[in-house]
Amino acid sequence: MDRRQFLGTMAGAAALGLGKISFAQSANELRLGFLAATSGPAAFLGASERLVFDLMVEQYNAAGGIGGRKVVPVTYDTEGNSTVAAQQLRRLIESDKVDVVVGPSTTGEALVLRTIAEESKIPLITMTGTESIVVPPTPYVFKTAPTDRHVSLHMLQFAKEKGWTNIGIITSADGFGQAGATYLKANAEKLGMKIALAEEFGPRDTDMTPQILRLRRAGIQALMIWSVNPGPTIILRNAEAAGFKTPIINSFGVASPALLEQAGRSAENTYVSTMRLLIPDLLPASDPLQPVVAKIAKEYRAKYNQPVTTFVGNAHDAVKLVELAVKKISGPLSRDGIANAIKSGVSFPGCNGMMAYSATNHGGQDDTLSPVVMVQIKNGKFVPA
Amino acid sequence: MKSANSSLRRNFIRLGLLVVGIAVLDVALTSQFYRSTLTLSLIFAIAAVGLTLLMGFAGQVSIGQGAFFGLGAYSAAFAIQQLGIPPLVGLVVAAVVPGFFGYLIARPILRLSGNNLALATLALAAVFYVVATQWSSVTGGIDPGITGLPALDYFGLSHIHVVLWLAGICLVICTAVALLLIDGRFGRALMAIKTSEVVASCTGVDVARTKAIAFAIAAAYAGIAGALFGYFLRAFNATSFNVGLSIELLMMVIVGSLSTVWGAIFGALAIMVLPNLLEGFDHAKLLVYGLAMVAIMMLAPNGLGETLAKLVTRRRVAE
Amino acid sequence: MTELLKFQGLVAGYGQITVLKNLNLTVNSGEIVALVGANGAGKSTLLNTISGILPVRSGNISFDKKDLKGMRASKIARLGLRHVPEGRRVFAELSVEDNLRLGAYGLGRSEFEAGLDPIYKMFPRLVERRNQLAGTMSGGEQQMLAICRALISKPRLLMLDEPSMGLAPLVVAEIFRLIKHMRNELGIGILLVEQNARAALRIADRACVMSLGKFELEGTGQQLLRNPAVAEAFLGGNRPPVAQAV
Amino acid sequence: MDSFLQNLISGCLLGCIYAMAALGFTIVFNASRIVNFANGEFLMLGGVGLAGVVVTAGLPLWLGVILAIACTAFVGVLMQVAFLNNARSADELSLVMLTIGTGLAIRGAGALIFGRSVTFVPDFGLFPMLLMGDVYIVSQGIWIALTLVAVGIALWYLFSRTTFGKAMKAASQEPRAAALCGIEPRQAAAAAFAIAAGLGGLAGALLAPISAAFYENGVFLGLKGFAAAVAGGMGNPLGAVVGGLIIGVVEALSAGYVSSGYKDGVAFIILLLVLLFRPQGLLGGVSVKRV
Repeated sequence: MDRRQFLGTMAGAAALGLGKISFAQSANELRLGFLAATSGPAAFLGASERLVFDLMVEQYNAAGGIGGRKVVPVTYDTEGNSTVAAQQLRRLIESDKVDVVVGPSTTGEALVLRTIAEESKIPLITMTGTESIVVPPTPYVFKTAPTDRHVSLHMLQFAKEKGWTNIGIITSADGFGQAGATYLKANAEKLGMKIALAEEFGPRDTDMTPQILRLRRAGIQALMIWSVNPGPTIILRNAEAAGFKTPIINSFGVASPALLEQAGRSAENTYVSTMRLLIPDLLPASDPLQPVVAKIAKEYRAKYNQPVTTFVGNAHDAVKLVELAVKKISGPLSRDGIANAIKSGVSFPGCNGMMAYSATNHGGQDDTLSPVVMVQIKNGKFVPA
Repeated sequence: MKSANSSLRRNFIRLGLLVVGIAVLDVALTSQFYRSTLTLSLIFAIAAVGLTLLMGFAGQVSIGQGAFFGLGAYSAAFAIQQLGIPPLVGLVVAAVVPGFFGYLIARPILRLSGNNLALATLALAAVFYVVATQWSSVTGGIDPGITGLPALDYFGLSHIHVVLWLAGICLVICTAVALLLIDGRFGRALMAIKTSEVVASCTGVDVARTKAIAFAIAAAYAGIAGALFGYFLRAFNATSFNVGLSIELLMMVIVGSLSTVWGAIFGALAIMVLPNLLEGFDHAKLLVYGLAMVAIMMLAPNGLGETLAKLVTRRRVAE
Repeated sequence: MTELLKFQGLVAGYGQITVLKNLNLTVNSGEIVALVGANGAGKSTLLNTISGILPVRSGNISFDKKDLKGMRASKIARLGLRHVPEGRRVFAELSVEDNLRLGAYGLGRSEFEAGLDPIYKMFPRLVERRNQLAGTMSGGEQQMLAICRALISKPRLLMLDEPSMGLAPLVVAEIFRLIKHMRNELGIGILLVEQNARAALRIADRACVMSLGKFELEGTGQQLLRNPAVAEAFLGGNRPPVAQAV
Repeated sequence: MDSFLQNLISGCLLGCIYAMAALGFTIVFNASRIVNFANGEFLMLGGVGLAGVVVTAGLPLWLGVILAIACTAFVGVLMQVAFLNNARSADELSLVMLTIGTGLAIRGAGALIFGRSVTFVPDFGLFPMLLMGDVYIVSQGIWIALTLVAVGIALWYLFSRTTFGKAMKAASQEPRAAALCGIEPRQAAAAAFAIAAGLGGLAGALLAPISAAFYENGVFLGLKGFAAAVAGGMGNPLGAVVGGLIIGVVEALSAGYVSSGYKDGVAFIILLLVLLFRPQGLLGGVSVKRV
């Protein structure tokens, strides 16, 4: 009976493998895969990225597709788990036969997916900030988000201009926070600044008062927070309660209108280093990215009736990159074709900076324009700092 | 004794069928996605077989196998990247290190039983996770974790084929060892302990030592599985080894069947395939997955594998 | 004397094993019916089936004209049919008085207090120990407590499973005195399962000998005491008197 | 010294929450001998439920708290009546897996109904923030501490002064004998689940203003509550409170003086040490063995 059970199982598994629906590949369509964590701890990234992805696909198809090619989206949830992400990427490549994949949005997943993308030779446009994904560049992997290096440098330079050179940092004990801590420390050294105290906290901690008290004793001139919510909000509240008066600079991890709502009064006068999408209406007309940012923010709000998050830009720029690459191809689409089109040079103003992809630059940002801006919270609103 | 031998023979025939099954599937599966699902199933099955030995035969619960799984993954990666040891030898390292730690920990921890043992092993998994996220000089923490493990493209075969076969071979060897152990003196000692530790010690079984060895074997199996997991993905980080992994391994064993090693293999396959079947539920996936677990535990408390097997037998008898 | 418990064609068991095979019996108020038989004859199974712990497979069973089939144990207990299980099963981590309080569970506070007095009068030792944890008492005291726990609810029928097991002879005598008292003074019907067959048959009005799930012999206690087959099987019939004395 | 005091206070507040989670474990364990792995999800449900009612639906806070407690209590009873009661096997392990599965389902349902975002709920207010030099206690902290005291007294009263509370204890010690006394063990277990879940809902609601409500919070709160319950002595309500406070304080102190990164491991190291050297828990007496 065990044998029966066993053979039955095997037959079932085989049926799963053989019985899959085979898609009729049409020359006139772009099969566009999308992977992001729409559940799990990274859902705060994936959820809004998924929304803007859906929005843009809808727009393309309403306008007759990209270069006459209908866009067929295939999306999966990675749960923020790199094993699941790996499985879903293989499924996109093999079962869904997509031409190009946008995603994922966390570094841990991206590092795993990079090896699979290279093995399977499929262009993968990640929405993560870790530079090591594209440095050194590998043939099929690209990214759109500002790097942790960009953002940490921006935060530190801002502090330096203000004359704050003795810095304290507090980061979460998760992937995002750990990467931030590494870059803040490295860049502070380059800028000749001093990290007097580096604190950590668990991503689900409820009280960071002990850390705040130690930071206060350390006599720092500015505190930098590198984490995603709820941690930073709790820190702001704890800091306010403990009478912590030192200036606080948050990273782009909290760059969302929700911060104003949740941290309330305790966020007053603090700074946030953010992509431009946080303040689409306050950007000066002279900012070369203003039109792009204002447009997508308007459309997103109109469709979903909710404020736009900065992470929307990561997905927007990734889809935009796909659009421009595909438009460069006149003949039939191929995975190699798309990757080569990107590498042969694609430039456009994105939400995250002047994007300029080339054979050597798979990260997009062109260093002439900072992908991030500094905002301050005044009277419960974000204003340019 | 004769019946024991014939059951051993039957089990080895099944083992042969397992090899044939893997070979057939390797050819039949045209999609890398299904092939990788199969590979992961085989990998997790190794850990599950070890856990069955510990739980089903020695009667000792563990919700901490994820720790040994992770320990195996890290020690293999360390051996390859820092010591320059070839991956195949790395597998041995991945068995020995967790096995050794398992043996050390087993002595004090296995004095506990029932709920307390379950909780102590759970605590072990939780502590391991914290260490894995924090000791970044060795583990790389959560970001970036371990990256850049070599592609195993031996004999002109692609990485995914090689890992599939490596996992298959390891599973067959580990299962064979488990079957031989169960069939021999050691297995009888385990079952005596499961029935009654007092009686076992009266019949001359060194209870503490036997339990510790069973724990060490389960840890070594989990370690091998962890190493293969790392080889397969070529990059991994601490989040893969959270408490959820330990619970998932436990589920595999219980969903399969506690009373045979075949149940563990079935359970690993079921738990790996189930989430893929639920893809259509989108946001309700977690809810449906939880309810499926509840239904299995309510209707088939001895394991889905065992219950299905019984249904088949009953129908065959009825025929 | 009114008819309390009655079952006909009773069949029950565990899982796929049928233990009780077609049993018929009636127990009236104010009488003691003893069940004797070897280990594994199904005596405890019968009590468990009557009190609702085990389900009835087939047959009729009623208490005070109410159908018990499919009724939950807790509900049967509240009808006034109490079962003192084998091994006493007092609530070890509760005090003596709390054990008695739970015996009167579902009754009003005043009824509990009214029931407490006669019991404390009967067993002054329980008064001394009212705040002691039940688990710390001696076996005999626990048995008394277990019986009192049932008695306080003023049951009409009491089922006792091996009340004398493991107890010293003096304590056993006290328990048998209590059983007689309950019949004679309180008019309670008693279904008694005992290994100590001789003592049980002596006080029983009627008795059944149970073997392999069936009633082999039925009669008055005295009839069975004199029956040579019973003596042979359960009373150590032909053994020398010395052995009997021990 | 001030910072030591502040760490101590922060640890105590955290400990109060752990204690409430631990009490849930203990109550269920006392009534049914089940280690309920879904207990943490009750806290999660209380938090996201309150957030849903107050922030999303805009109902008043007091009503939100009552609804959060009532809903989680209902979920708890449902879990007992629909799942645990009907399990075919009373085997410890399969019941544990059953509670794990239920926990996953509750988490999934929570995400489905209340969404996947992190939501802060306004403070309960009423109390001012206490400031003594550099040491302070936030207003929500006073709520949490007072609630734990009130809950503690209520539970003590229930289990040692009321017949129903004693019946619940009896039903877990000797389910059959309890049934033979007219106590319905299933009712006792359902009541225990209602109390434990309601308590979890309350704790989750109290926590929502300071740590935000999120559908994945249950796992971590459950594990910490677990550690507290076992460290204090499984089945002993006072032990649950003491265990919770100890773990909270040690965590806060180790975050303050050692490393905040390793802090999460502390609870489990305490748990391991207690299990190895005092398996009955810190306050667990030697249990009365049946003769």
